[in-house]
Amino acid sequence: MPIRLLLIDDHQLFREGVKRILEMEPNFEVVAEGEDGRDAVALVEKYQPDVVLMDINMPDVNGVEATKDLIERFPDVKILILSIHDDESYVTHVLKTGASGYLLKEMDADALIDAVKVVGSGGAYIHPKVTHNL
Amino acid sequence: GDLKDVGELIEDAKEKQQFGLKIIEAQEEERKRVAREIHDGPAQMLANVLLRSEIVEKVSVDKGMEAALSEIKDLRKMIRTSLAEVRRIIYDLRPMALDDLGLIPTLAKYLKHVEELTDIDIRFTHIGRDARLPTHMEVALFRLVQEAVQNAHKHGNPTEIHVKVEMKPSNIVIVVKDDGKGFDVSETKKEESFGLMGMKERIAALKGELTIDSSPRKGTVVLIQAPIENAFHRNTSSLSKQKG
Amino acid sequence: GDLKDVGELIEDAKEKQQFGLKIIEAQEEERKRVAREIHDGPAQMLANVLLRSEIVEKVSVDKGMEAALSEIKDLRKMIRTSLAEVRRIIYDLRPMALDDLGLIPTLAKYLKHVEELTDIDIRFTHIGRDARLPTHMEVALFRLVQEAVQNAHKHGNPTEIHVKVEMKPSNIVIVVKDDGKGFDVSETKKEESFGLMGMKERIAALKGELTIDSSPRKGTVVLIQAPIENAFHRNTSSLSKQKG
Ligand SMILES: Nc1ncnc2c1ncn2[C@@H]1O[C@H](COP(=O)(O)OP(=O)(O)OP(=O)(O)O)[C@@H](O)[C@H]1O
Ligand SMILES: Nc1ncnc2c1ncn2[C@@H]1O[C@H](COP(=O)(O)OP(=O)(O)OP(=O)(O)O)[C@@H](O)[C@H]1O
Ligand SMILES: [K+]
Ligand SMILES: [Mg+2]
Ligand SMILES: [Mg+2]
Ligand SMILES: [Mg+2]
Repeated sequence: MPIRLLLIDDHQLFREGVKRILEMEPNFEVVAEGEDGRDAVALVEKYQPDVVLMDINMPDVNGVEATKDLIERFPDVKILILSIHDDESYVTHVLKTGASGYLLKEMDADALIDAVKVVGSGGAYIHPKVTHNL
Repeated sequence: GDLKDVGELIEDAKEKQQFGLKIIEAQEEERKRVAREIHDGPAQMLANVLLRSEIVEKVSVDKGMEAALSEIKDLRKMIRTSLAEVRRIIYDLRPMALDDLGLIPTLAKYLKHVEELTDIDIRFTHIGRDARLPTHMEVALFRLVQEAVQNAHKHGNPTEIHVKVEMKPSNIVIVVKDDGKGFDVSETKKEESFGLMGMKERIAALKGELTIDSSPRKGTVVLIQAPIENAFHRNTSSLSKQKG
Repeated sequence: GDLKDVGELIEDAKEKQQFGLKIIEAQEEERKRVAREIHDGPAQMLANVLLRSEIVEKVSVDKGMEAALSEIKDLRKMIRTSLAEVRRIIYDLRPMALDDLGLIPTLAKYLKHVEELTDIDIRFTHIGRDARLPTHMEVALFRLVQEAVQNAHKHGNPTEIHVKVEMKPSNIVIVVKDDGKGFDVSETKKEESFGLMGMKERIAALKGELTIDSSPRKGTVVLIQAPIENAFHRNTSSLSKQKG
């Protein structure tokens, strides 16, 4: 069974890069992409992905709000945050809302793949660079 | 109005003019600083990275892929450094956490940051709700606390600063207390107190109240109060509520 | 003063109060916009470049050198794009040419840029010296022209704008003339004309004069005059003079 993934980020180029890396993995399948928190809710409903890779800062509904809403409505979906911000305030806040992982966008490819696997199998993943900020 | 009123009005108008001009100047200064920071940091770095990436191609032809990949590793290090710098520039302009997370997490981070940079012990107490407020209010309250803390640090030489935020349903109360030198509030010259004037402008816009209680050798207490409009309910927890 | 004066004074004081607040707000807006631009532009781009460089490595292992080289080409394109964006952000903040080259070349470049972005023909005439002026003066004059040109573009729908700068030894005269709709200057509501108010503040700080001559269907002429202080001699053409 492949891990089914949903990408939510307002930057198309970034989604493209992430997608290319994820699709090089035999076991990953990107089922859909969206560019806003609102898309996230609609797309989870439609595709029932295993893991949502979620940006924070997006124009309309941001990733924090979308995460809260998704957790409330779809308790089984796992959310992995992908963000530029390395502040601990972001990490703690976002994990409190129910996300399973926090990854900085400056990650390397192996970290991305690891994080998806860990979160996909029910674990928690925090970017090594921010864990020692906590 | 009698003569005194007119005199006061002229004084007031002059002050405001000075104030307006001072902010315009401060804004130009800030633009210049940011432009220069970006120019000297990220822009230079990117130009460098671009140059080096040309070499990567050459290296891969001359010395093979191994060598080229090791060049790329170096490039990655440079890019990470610029990213850190870019983050700092963004943060100094306006903490994006203010928009993404709200007032309380942003203040917590800011105060921790000041504590790390100075010798001051900073205590942060948050009582009551952690609700989102209208954006203009979150920004104004953040700037008010920032100015009060900066003043304590710059002028008071305190060992401790205590910031207390109490968010009630209909109003918010913030106290910034330092155990520093203190000062005679009535003796501050208006023409030179643009920080305090800015605070007053901001609190007036919030229809709130600002009280500064200080005297020499007694430390300073800045009390900020502002109403939260009843009509406003922006609850962080529910997307559907925002839509509806 | 008689009743009318008092009324005017009160009006004036109110206006200034509004103005201070409005600039604070404008400054916060700008900070937010710039922070977001940097976040959405350069910061994302840098993260992107990092990601792409990872792909280079993967591709070179999976598909060989040819494919890796083509990835590197893409990478370089991305870096070039981010660099262009970073430069634009810097330019929007404050044309660094203002500090590096002075008012005249900066205006020339700015006006060319506006001409490219709009349908308006822009003529730029420079008469007299091209001397360096004190920084605060160069900045203020640049902003004055910028606001006048933006107003012409935003409100006037002109086919032509003519900017004329005459730099004499003891003063500078700038005319910004458009053949657009024009407007009734006496009818502009003070509370809503922060652009014009900002212009007045800036010209007052320069101890200069600002005249706006406009009427509906007649186009608009903005006349800016400012003294150049005698004591100041900063000549662009001679480095030694600047040092000496
Ligand atoms: N917490 C404090 N402890 C001691 N003195 C203070 C404190 N806050 C303000 N002051 C005094 O009040 C004066 C006015 O403060 P204000 O913030 O208006 O100006 P500033 O801090 O000197 O300059 P700016 O804020 O424009 O950078 C200060 O110069 C200082 O003397
Ligand atoms: N060149 C012009 N042609 C036509 N109308 C103009 C011109 N310049 C100014 N105006 C009129 O004067 C008004 C006030 O101008 P002002 O620059 O103060 O405000 P604004 O341009 O509307 O807003 P802001 O400058 O704050 O973005 C404008 O709204 C417009 O109606
Ligand atoms: K982000
Ligand atoms: Mg985003
Ligand atoms: Mg101050
Ligand atoms: Mg205008």
